[in-house]
Amino acid sequence: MSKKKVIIDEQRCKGCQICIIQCKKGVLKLGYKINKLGYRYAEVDNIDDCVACGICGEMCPDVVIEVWKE
Amino acid sequence: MSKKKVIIDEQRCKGCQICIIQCKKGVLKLGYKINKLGYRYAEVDNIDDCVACGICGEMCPDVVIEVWKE
Amino acid sequence: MSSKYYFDFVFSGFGGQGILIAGNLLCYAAILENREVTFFPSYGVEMRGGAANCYVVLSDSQIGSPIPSHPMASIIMSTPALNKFLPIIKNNGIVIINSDIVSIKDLQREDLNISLIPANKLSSEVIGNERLANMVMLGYLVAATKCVCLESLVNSISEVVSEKHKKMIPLNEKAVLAGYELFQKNSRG
Amino acid sequence: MSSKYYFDFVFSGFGGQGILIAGNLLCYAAILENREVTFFPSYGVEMRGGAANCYVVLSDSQIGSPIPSHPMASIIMSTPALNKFLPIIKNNGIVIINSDIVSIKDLQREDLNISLIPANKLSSEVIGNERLANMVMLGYLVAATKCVCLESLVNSISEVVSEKHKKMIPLNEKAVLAGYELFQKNSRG
Amino acid sequence: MEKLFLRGSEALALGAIDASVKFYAGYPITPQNDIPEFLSRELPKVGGKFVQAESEVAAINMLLGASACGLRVMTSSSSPGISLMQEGISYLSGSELPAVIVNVMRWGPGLGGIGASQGDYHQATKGGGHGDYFVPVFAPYSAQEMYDLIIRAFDVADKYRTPTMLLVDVMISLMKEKVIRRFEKRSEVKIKSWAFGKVKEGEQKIIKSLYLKGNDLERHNWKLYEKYKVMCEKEVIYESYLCDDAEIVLIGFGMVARIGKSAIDIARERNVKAGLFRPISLVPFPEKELEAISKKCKKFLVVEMNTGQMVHDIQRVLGKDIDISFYGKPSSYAPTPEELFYKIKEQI
Amino acid sequence: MEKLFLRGSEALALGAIDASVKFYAGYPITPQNDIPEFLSRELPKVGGKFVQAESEVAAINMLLGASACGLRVMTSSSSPGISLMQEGISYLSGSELPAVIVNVMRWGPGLGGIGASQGDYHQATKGGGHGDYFVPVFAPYSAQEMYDLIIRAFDVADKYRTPTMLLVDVMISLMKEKVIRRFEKRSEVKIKSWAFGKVKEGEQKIIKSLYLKGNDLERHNWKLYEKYKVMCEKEVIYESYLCDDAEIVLIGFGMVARIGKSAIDIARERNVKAGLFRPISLVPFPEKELEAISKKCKKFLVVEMNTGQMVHDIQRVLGKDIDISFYGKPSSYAPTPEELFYKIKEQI
Amino acid sequence: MKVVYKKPEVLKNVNFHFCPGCQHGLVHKIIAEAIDNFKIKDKTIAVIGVGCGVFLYDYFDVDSLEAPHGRGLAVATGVKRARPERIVFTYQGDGDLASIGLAETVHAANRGENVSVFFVNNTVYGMTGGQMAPTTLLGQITTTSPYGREFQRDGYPIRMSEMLATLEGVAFSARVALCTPKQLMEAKKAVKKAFQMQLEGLGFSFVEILSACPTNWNMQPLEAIKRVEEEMIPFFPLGIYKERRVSDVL
Amino acid sequence: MKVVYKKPEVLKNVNFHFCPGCQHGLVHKIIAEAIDNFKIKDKTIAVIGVGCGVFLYDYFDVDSLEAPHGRGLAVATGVKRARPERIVFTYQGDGDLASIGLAETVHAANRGENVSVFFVNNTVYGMTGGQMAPTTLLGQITTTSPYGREFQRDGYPIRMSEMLATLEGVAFSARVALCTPKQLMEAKKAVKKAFQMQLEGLGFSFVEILSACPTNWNMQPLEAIKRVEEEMIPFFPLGIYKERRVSDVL
Ligand SMILES: Cc1ncc(C[n+]2csc(CCOP(=O)(O)OP(=O)(O)O)c2C)c(N)n1
Ligand SMILES: Cc1ncc(C[n+]2csc(CCOP(=O)(O)OP(=O)(O)O)c2C)c(N)n1
Ligand code: SF4
Ligand code: SF4
Ligand code: SF4
Ligand code: SF4
Ligand code: SF4
Ligand code: SF4
Ligand SMILES: [Mg+2]
Ligand SMILES: [Mg+2]
Repeated sequence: MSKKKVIIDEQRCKGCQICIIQCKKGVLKLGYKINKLGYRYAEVDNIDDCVACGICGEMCPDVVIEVWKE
Repeated sequence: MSKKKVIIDEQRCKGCQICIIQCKKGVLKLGYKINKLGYRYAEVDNIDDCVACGICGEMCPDVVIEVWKE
Repeated sequence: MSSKYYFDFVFSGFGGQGILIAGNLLCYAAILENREVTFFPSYGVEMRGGAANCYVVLSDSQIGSPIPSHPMASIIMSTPALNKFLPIIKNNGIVIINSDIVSIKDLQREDLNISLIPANKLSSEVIGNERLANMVMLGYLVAATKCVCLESLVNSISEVVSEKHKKMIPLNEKAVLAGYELFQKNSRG
Repeated sequence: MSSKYYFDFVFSGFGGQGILIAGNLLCYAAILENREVTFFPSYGVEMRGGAANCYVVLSDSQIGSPIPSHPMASIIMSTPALNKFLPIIKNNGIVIINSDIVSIKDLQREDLNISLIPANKLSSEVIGNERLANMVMLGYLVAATKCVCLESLVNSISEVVSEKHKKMIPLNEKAVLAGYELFQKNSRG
Repeated sequence: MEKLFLRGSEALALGAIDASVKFYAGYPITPQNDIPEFLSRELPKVGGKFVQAESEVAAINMLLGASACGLRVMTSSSSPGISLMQEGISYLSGSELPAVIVNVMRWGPGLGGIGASQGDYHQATKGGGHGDYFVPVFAPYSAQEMYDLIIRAFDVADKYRTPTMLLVDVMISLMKEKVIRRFEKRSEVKIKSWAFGKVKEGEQKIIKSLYLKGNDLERHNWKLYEKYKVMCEKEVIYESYLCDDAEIVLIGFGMVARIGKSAIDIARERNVKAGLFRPISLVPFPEKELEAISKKCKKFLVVEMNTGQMVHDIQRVLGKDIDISFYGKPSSYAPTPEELFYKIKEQI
Repeated sequence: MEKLFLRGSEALALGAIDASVKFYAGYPITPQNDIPEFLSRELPKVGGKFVQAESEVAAINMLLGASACGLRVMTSSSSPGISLMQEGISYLSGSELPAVIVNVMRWGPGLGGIGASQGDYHQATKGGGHGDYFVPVFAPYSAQEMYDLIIRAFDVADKYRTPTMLLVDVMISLMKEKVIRRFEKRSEVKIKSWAFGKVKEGEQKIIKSLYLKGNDLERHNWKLYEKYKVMCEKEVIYESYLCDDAEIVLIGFGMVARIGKSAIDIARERNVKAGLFRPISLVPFPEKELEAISKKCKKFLVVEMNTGQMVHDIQRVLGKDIDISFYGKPSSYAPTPEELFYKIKEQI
Repeated sequence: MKVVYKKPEVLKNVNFHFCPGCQHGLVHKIIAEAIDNFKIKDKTIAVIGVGCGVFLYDYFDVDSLEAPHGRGLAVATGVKRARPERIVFTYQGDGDLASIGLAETVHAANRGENVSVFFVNNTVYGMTGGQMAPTTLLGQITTTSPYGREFQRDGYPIRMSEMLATLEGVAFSARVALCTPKQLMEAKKAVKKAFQMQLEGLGFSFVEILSACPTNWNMQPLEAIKRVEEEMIPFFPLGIYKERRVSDVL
Repeated sequence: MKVVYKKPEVLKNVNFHFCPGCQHGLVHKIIAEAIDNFKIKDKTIAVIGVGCGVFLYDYFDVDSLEAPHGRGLAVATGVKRARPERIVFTYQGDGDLASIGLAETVHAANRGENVSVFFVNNTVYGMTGGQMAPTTLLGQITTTSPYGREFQRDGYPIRMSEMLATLEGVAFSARVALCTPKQLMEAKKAVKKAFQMQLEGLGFSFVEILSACPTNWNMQPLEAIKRVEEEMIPFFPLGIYKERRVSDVL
């Protein structure tokens, strides 16, 4: 079913949560783990709801998200 | 009859002729003598025509004219 | 260095752990005892969120360099800090490590007097959260080095804590004491 | 100064009298004779309409200072110029004064070789107006000092006069010659 | 007298307040921002004016205006900003207007880095601006001296009607130490009769640096030079530490001298007869004092955090019979006391 | 080779054209306006760009941009304008960008006057800007040298990738002399592989002066210093006139040396054994050459049209055993040959 | 699978040094996309002002030149005149472009230098730690306006896009923001337009980008973005203030 | 007898150094009249920019301060903040105020510094011998635009009165000329208004005066004045561009 892919580069995410707030489908969430930069990072919570609109990728100020679809 | 006085400081006049052109009554003219600055200077030609309007004094960029009347 | 009374320290960890506050506090305590002091903070372009460290020198006469090449004692609150500073500590120096944060593999210095302190845990125990781990470490250090007396250290707290956070003073005292007592227990035990 | 061939001059007058052109011309003439030359104009904040003067040095070897302290010869075209430069002319120097312009009271230098030249008048006579009084003066100077030969001086005119004013060349030649001949007449007479 | 625990920069800013500074203009630049930050907070409380200028060029010229009105004025900046002020400093000198300029040096040339450096010695002491003039320059090496010397700088500036500079090592500016606030209750500074008062008094006052008539400017230049000569007699300050019996004397200013002192202590512990000479006033340079030492000691080691600037002055003062070696460290890593001790040992 | 009769300033501007200058930016200031006036007319004819900048600060930064593109670039100004360029000059040095800067000195400090002066020796030679760097400086004393040395300045600037300065006496700039146009048919300058070409070639090129990582900046500073050391070996130029048997040597640069030569001639005529030493490159300073002379001659008279600047370098180089006297004339009235001769006689 | 969103080509594969939520990153990215779009990577020269954007050369694979603080447009003038065939842009903060560099900015604009300018307005001096900028809002507390910016003492926040639009030499002047996808799309269009203008030789093109500086505003990233929307945009209205068309210059 | 016209009191009894027909003299005179009018001779401090007006202190009997070229408004800021009770004016040429000093000018205006500015626009650098100024007209030949000013290369003549009028801090901005008695009367009014604004504490007041420079235009005085009327005024329209009223700030 899931024909979309949202790839977040965990080691580069700075946990600003902009992608999370911008995803109107609630696909993303802030995880609890800490990356090597010292930040909690964004994770895909629930890819099924994703419509591959690409907005998360567009809005990420650190340009660490890729969005793919079939 | 002449109740007006136009006093031009000859030694300071630079002969630019602005007063001459501005006097609509043709009262002033450029003389032939040379002052110590090395310029031919403006002179009162014909005070009777003067209406003591003060314009020559106002327009002289070197502020070397005084105008008086009764 | 020719003076009778002379101590130098490096405190190091992450920004936000209160490294600089601990350094300041120690300076104030020494000032209360009429010592000469210098406090030198780390600095650089990229300070935010990065490493924080400071050098403290206490002496009874004018201090030359504020940056000891080989500090006599150290508080270490992060793994990078351990890697950076362990090699330069003076022979037989004192190193106090927050073992709740620092991952310790191979310390490689046999000569040092190293104490591993669960400072976060201790902080939680006495004040209910981990925020004063720095104070615990400082209490331990003062006990271990006797560079200032406990009373001065406690008195210095009110110098550093601003009016606004006055209610934090007793908590800070508790944390310092906890560290101080831990050392005494350790050395007794 | 140790060279066989050496001359220095000051030319002075009002702006607009062609003082600088005369200086330049003399330099060109000397260059045609393969001499070293320097030409140094007056300058200052208030140049417009004010005094103009220039120093010219001619030599057969490299020239040191372009500003002779005591010029050997001089062309004087205004009263202020006379007052300023007469005192500094070298002993027994040559001074050529345009007597049509300069008011001469007391020259106060007995040693000098002074010529009073009615240059304006001469200019009017040979070219119909007073504008080339400077050339008359220059012709006289060259005759009096023999610093360059007449031919070079005449040839230099075409170097200085621009293409546009080419038709002025013969007039300039005439004026120069008039001055030159006046000297010869004077010295003969 | 209040005893405080302050960063060097805070001590300096507080000293300025105690010196009755009444006007500050400056432009942000690392690593001296805590000075304007302190003064933007504190100056209004004492009736002073703080202006964040649009640039360093504007800042130094705002000082020129406020100084002409008789106020005690100051600015602070760091190397590139100081370069931009050179025209203004030359004008202040030429117009004989007092002002205090603080340079917390960064590491050049160009944008360089913000690390510790002493790369601006030449600029500060030889006049980075055009024309003949000297700016008195002081180099503090402790928080206490940051406080004391800025006050002295204001006094010297007023006394000689000249811009005056504090040349500060960034490490001195960052370091916290005890500071005795000696001059908290200083009486107000004297009214300057040459300055513009609240109204025009008597004759028209003209403050300018343009001299066109005759030899006025030559006279003016010699006047500035004479002021400098008087400073050379009266304003020299220096520190000499264990030089009396020294076989080698280390020379450094600011942070280097501070570290050098520790190096001398190490040396003495190991029975190496080393001493330290520290110019505190870089202009006027303590020439006679240094010469006096060279009567006894024939070996000198000059250390600077640059590729060699003050060493030129020392060569000039000491001449060729003296053995002068140079250790340069144009590096944000200050030399350590041990490092300097080894350099000392190498020389003897 | 064309033989011309030119003002110094024209000779300089023509030299720049013959050196293939392709970009000029500058801001008007007396007494150097004839240089931009010449170039605004002539540069477009040879495919060069002339920009009248909004200020000297803008001008020097326009040079920075155009130099990064590999063009030969220059500016000219006079003392206060040069002060405003100090930040930019420091950046050019730090970024290793060639550029030629002409300073036709006026008479400072401040607005000062437009009279002849040599008041900017310190600024030019000690780096008016911040940080460790040296700018090669040449001081012409004839129209021919204005032509020759500007060409040399462009070559040196390119060779060492450094800003380079011509320090010009206003009298040299105004004086007309014969000039041989030696380099009219010069072949085009070499393409600079480090510069931005018509498109990006290979690797990205980054031109900057900011070095933050580790000790990069220290290395960079030493690299700049090493370039300076090479210049000291290879780029020194000077003139020595009748020094061999001299009992006293007059030292001066630019106009002073020119007049000094006449003074020496007077002296020799009167059997006074005087010589002249003239540094042509002020940076690098002809240290060894001067020292060599001091092996024989023990008396020196330094003459400057300022209150004493180059004399510091001479004291440094010659040391204390040498008798160095100074005659300063910070005056738009240049000393006369006779005056200098009397000064010489006073000393012997 | 097909890519929906991906990092632009011209950006290198390295971390930005920016603080979390700092919008400098987004500005970088939309400039990078425009360069990709016009395929001008090898023609472009970046002139970088001193400010938090100073490391742009670490991120963009284009020839780059560091300008002294404030002098970006003087430097860019030198570059563009020397290499008219190359595409030149400056990247400058509000302190850089509107305070110390104001004369260079206005004069380059007035000369109609054919370069593109990206102006990051975050109402503070970011790099130096949050001092008052020429664009700091009235009442805003910064480290050098500890009692809040006050008109009488500190002046009025300066509106560059409007001011420059009044100059003859300016071909394009626009203000954009990056808080919402819609704003982002407008911003992208403006940035492209700026390059387009330069490619067509129409003159000076200027894009002001309102940007969050969470660190110096002492805010969390999301709060900071809210501040851009609620406080900055009302004072600095978005929109195109000037747009020259080819036909205007024919 | 009664005097109809006489030199203002504050002017000293010395010759101006200006060239014949130079309108700097007229500008001096109308400023002097305004000082007489408000009886503020002893309160006034003149800050003088470098240009042909630099000797103003030789003519005006007021306390005077020479500013480095272009920095008049930074200097005036220092003066006015130090001595708010005094009346401060700057006297600046177009090179001084609009070229090298542009940043200082715009920022002082933007801060609303309570000073009066008299800006003499003669489309050239007078003092230095007639180089191109920021206000030089298109096509105008100067010593550094020997082929005539060209927009593409040299930029567009800058209109300061209009530009400054857009800034919040500016209380008054006007352009006047001095070619006819009527223009002179308007100019006098504007100059008085500028001082009035300052006396009332309304902020930055600015008067641009179009002025003839016969010498550097290579014209006779009368020709030069004709050029002001025929060439300058059409490009630099006379009028009041901004006027704040007391009620605006209440
Ligand atoms: C001449 C000079 N003055 C000051 C500085 C210090 N400085 C570096 S960046 C900067 C301003 C940064 O603010 P801005 O331009 O708004 O950029 P931001 O960091 O906010 O993006 C300043 C003042 C400098 N490098 N050079
Ligand atoms: C820093 C600096 N650059 C240049 C100059 C030279 N300079 C003196 S006055 C002037 C410009 C004069 O033009 P303007 O301001 O229009 O006044 P005007 O003489 O036309 O009235 C210039 C460039 C200077 N004195 N200082
Ligand atoms: S692509 Fe769109 S829907 Fe999918 S996670 Fe991103 S923002 Fe949400
Ligand atoms: S927007 Fe980017 S940096 Fe921010 S949380 Fe999402 S992935 Fe991380
Ligand atoms: S007062 Fe009027 S009428 Fe009389 S001379 Fe003057 S301008 Fe002419
Ligand atoms: S206007 Fe004045 S200066 Fe000109 S001619 Fe008349 S009196 Fe003389
Ligand atoms: S300080 Fe501000 S502008 Fe700079 S990187 Fe951090 S958030 Fe961005
Ligand atoms: S040069 Fe022009 S502006 Fe200067 S005094 Fe002469 S006419 Fe007036
Ligand atoms: Mg900013
Ligand atoms: Mg003008």
